Amino acid sequence: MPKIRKVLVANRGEIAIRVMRTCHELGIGTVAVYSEADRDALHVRQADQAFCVGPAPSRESYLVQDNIIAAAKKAGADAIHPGYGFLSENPNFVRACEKAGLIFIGPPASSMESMGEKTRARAHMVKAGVPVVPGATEPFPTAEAAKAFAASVGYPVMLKASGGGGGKGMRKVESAADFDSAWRAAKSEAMNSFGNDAVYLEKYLDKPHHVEVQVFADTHGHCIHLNERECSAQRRHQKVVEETPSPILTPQLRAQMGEVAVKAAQSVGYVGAGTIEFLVDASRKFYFLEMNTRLQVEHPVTEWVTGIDLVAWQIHVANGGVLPFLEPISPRGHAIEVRIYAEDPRTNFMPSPGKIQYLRVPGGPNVRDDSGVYAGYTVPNFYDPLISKLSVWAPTRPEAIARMRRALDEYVVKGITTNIRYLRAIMENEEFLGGDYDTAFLPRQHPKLLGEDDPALTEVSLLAAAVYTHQRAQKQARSLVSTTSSGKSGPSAWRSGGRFHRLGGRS
Amino acid sequence: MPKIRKVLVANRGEIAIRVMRTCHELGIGTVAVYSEADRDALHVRQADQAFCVGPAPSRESYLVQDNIIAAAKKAGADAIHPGYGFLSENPNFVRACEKAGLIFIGPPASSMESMGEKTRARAHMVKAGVPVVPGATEPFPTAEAAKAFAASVGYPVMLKASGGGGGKGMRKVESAADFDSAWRAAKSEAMNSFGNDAVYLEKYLDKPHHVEVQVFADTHGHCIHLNERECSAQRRHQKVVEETPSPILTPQLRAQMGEVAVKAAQSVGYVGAGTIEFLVDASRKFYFLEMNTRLQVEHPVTEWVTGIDLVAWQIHVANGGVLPFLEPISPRGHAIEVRIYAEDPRTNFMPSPGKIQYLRVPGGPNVRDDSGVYAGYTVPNFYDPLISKLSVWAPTRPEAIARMRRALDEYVVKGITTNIRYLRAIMENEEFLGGDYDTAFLPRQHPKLLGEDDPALTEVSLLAAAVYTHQRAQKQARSLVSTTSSGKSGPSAWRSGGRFHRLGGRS
Amino acid sequence: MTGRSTRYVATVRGQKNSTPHTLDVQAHQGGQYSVTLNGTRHELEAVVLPHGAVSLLVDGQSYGVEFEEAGDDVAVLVKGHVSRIDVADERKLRLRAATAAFAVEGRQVIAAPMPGKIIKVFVKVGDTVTEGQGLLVMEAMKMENELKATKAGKVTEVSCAEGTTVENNTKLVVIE
Amino acid sequence: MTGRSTRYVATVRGQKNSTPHTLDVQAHQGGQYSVTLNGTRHELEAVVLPHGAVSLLVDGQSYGVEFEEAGDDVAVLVKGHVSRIDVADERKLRLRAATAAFAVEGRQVIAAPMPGKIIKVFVKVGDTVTEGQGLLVMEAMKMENELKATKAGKVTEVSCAEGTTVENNTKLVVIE
Repeated sequence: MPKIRKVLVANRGEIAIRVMRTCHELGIGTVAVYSEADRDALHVRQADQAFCVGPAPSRESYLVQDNIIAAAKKAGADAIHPGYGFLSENPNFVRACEKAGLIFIGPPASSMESMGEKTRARAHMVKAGVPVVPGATEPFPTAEAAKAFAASVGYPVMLKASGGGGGKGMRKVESAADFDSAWRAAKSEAMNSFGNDAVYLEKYLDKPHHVEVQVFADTHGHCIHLNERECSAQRRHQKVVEETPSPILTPQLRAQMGEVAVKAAQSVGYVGAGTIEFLVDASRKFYFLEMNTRLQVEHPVTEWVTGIDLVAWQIHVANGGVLPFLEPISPRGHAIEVRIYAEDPRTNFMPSPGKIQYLRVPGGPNVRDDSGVYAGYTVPNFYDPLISKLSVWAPTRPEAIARMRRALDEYVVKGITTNIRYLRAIMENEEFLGGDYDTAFLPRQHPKLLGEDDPALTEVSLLAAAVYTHQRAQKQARSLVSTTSSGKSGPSAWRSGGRFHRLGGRS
Repeated sequence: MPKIRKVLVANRGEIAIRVMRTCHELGIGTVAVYSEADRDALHVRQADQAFCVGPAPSRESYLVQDNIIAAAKKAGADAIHPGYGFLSENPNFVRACEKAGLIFIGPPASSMESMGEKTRARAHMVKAGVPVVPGATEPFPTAEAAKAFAASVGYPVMLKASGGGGGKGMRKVESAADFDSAWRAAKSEAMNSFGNDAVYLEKYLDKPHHVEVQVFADTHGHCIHLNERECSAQRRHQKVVEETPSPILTPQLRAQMGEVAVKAAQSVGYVGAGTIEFLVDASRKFYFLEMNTRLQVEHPVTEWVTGIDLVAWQIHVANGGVLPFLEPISPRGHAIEVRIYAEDPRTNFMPSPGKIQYLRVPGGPNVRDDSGVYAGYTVPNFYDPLISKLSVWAPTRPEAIARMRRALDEYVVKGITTNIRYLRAIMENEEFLGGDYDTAFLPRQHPKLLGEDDPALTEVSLLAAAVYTHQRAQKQARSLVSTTSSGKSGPSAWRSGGRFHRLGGRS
Repeated sequence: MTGRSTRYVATVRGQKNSTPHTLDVQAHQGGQYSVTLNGTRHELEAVVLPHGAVSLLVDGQSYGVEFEEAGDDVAVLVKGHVSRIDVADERKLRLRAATAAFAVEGRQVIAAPMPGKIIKVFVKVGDTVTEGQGLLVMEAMKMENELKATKAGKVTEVSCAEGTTVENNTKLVVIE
Repeated sequence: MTGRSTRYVATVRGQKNSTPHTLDVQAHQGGQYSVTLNGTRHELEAVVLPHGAVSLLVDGQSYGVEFEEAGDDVAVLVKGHVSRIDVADERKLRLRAATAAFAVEGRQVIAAPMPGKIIKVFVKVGDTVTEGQGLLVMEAMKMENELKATKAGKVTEVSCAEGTTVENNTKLVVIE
């Protein structure tokens, strides 16, 4: 078996850095690729080598297979790690790597194809005896056909992009009246995101939880699961908070879902790290949703409770190694991850690219920061607004929540608006604390999560504003009196520090 | 039992922040004290309340018991956590807290007294049947008496301050010729550090390892040990790297030492977190060295492998709680800590206070940073040069070392000189990798640890210097030609960034 | 301790109950102040940190505070809590009283909240819109974002076209 | 790609083998350079980061580099490796050749490497010292630090007294 000595990471941001960290620890060389907008990005400096693969838009750089493969050949890399997103679930890219003599760190093209398109994946799962959500298995040619089918399974229904993931091209439809606009929006988003506007639909379940199971398979026929992640805290089908263990799973249910997940992976000849996503409804029935045939954004929580470095396992399996453990591992303690986005929850989560003036990440016991940014970095406008994943571990869920609150309180990002305060509010929300929060939790609690005024802090703000105004007035008076006395400034050189944006909403 | 609701932390720097982090997670209010030099220190902002306790020198602020207690009363604190150093091992302070109706988070004054003075501690241990290093048990009145005794046990010998710890007032003496100057130095350092110049001496052991055992006792008569820490990587008796498990301990030896450590703690009626330090010689005999009656600097490695928050346990025990576990806990995986100091290894570890221009701490899986500084902070001249403790966890020792290397490579501190590169060299040193490094390891390997020139990097430096010079010359030429054309600067605005100090040694 | 004190009248913007508060500020040495708010005296100490934030002690309570000037107001950020406060001294209050008669209701300008691409424009000049109605869709950072009318009115200006890229703060739509 | 190139001669200080290296630098657009070192041509790309460091790509190899001007030399920090390099262009080399005759051996000035307190002074004016001999003890950050002579010679100046506090870079002892 060829030993992997140098890995090109076909990605950017935090996940590129995450993969390079493990390579670095394993003594494997790293190659970064970057778009013209990313020359000063952190992953370029983290790598041993770096090559430009095109202009800022992903379609002209990170998605151009030929450029990525040319960079790998030029650098002398023997393997490519795709991260998540971009080319990570593209079977043509897997084949292109193989043709170029490069190891693709991920599953074979064939399992990707079986699981890549949702309708095909559903059909596979039905055949393998895995429970699926009631709905159509084929994309609908026309809005009318889809609408008729929706009426037959009953509203609410979910529209989903056949070629997609990550919440893009998904729409919940409450009633026939909303169907047409939702259909149009889903198709257009699907086309923009995946270059494929095929959309199918499913019945919407009652208070569904999004619970996914991490699976891992090697090339020797072994496949195990590494427990679940609860990912029901979603906004527009974009995960915001993930935790493990799921607060709603019994050991029996965990074992059952794990077994089904392994069966699902094996049925498509899976190899490497994969995730089987399920919906678990109010009666704790679970249904196959989709399989992500790559490393998941939220993999750190699994790493916390198992002690496993999932990227190291990916490389080990790609090298032809046997899985280090062949039995399921009991989770140890509890882990939570939150996604810190450059976005403003008060203005409908509007992205807020810009320059990070100051950054201080939390530290201390059992806090992990996976970020792709640094102080002074300008978050560009072209890519995902995820700037950091913050995760914590503690022996129990309440302790983990308390730790996450503490860590969020320590996190300082100046210059751009982030969702840190919103995440902090989630960690205090009664429904979240209770543990039984379904996928509608975030939209339902939205007004509460934006936070309320605290009279004690308002008083402090009044005092601070008065002193600030007073100091400013004094300074102006002084500078009017003696503009010539240089060198000696006042006792405390006040200045309006870095900007904090969108203070009072739009005006 | 009174419930602790608000804790004053009678300390500064990383340990004050460490303690406050746990208080924050437990919902306990925090009160900082600070000297006039520390108004802008991080621990002042980390706390809910903060009070000034005097001028910059510790003797006039952090060591003034009345000021600390007055601040606690003013703030309405019900307990005081002393951290390490300062008042943490002062039984008079414990009594003063009790008198003021404040809970001291630590052992009772009586156990502190039994263990506080080294000669008394030795006598106690001999009585309790704990093995001790051959030597005198009383301070010597004169240099002559001490010298005579040294001759009787045979050189080399160790001089030690009776009232001290942390390597201050300790001197190894190789032969009679060096005795007088070492004696003077030890006494003067002891007086400066502890206000007590009593010095005793012990036989110096063959290739001794410094291995210490963490013990924990509650007020209900329970006492357990939480395994050992290997702390042999020392410089002037100041620990630099700590790890657990110790690479030289067998499970049998671990169990034996743990048992003896518990016996030692129980013999003095100990309560709370304490550490029994042992020397383990080449034949793997172990000898009691001293007991530290407080939280240890290097406690994070124990937290990594046990999952326990030791500060939370301290507060729990101070609240009268029963130890959460009553059986020894098997260590899980391997943890290493390094101490990042503001000092220059190339100039005999000269401290380097100054302003931190830029700071980026490492992240990713299983890396923990406990620092007391922030970007823009000026490290003052008055206190210990420890700016951060970096620790990592991994399933095995080689993986932990690889992870520490990676984390140190990511650590960026600009503006002041640190020992990061020196620590990095330790992580590559053959003797350290072998695991059997004794307390003379760092002095012995010193020249190697300063690092050698790398021809490949020299070539990069040459290329970089040429481009830098070229660019500078072009800029000068441009500014000579047109000083009036403002606004439009060159394509790449080069500038000599933050300073990096002491580049070529002194000149 | 007995220096001259200055009186300010401060109003918190956007609150249901926006009674003006009276504050008397007395400056001492070294960034220390005594401030009386609604009859209660507080001791403050303010230190500017290297990154521009202010470490503020209020009667021993420790806060990290940031300030931003927002027109005539001061915006204050403390523990993630943002208040926009109008602070006026007596001269300013008198000036205001004199010019109050000239105050007019402002028009609503929808500006680009970030750089991005205009995907869709739903309105044209002359349209009547209701509060919350979608005006246009922008794409930035791979997300589509709908900009909505924050009050009802008539569209008097549309200064962007579908498919074009706009900078931060570019005026897009005006409603009156 | 065919712009004019400039020749430099660079010497690494403090190395056993300090042969001068010849470098030909050719600047292109956008921070890109071709540099020929000892006959091998390298493609470089340099980008200045917000905190002053330079992200340098050398034939696709990625390095974070920092520069500091140290007298006539340039000090370069790359991956924790510090080199002090003398880079001269042809004009500078000619100037040097002309003035080489006037070069003298410098005296040794021991300056305070940090602010601190002088605890002990071991030497006085007129003393002869050997390389590595202790000159004085300073205390800073709770540690006592001995400053030593970096070459043999005679003490010509002692400008500090025991018990006094000195600032960073204060001249303490001069040896000639």
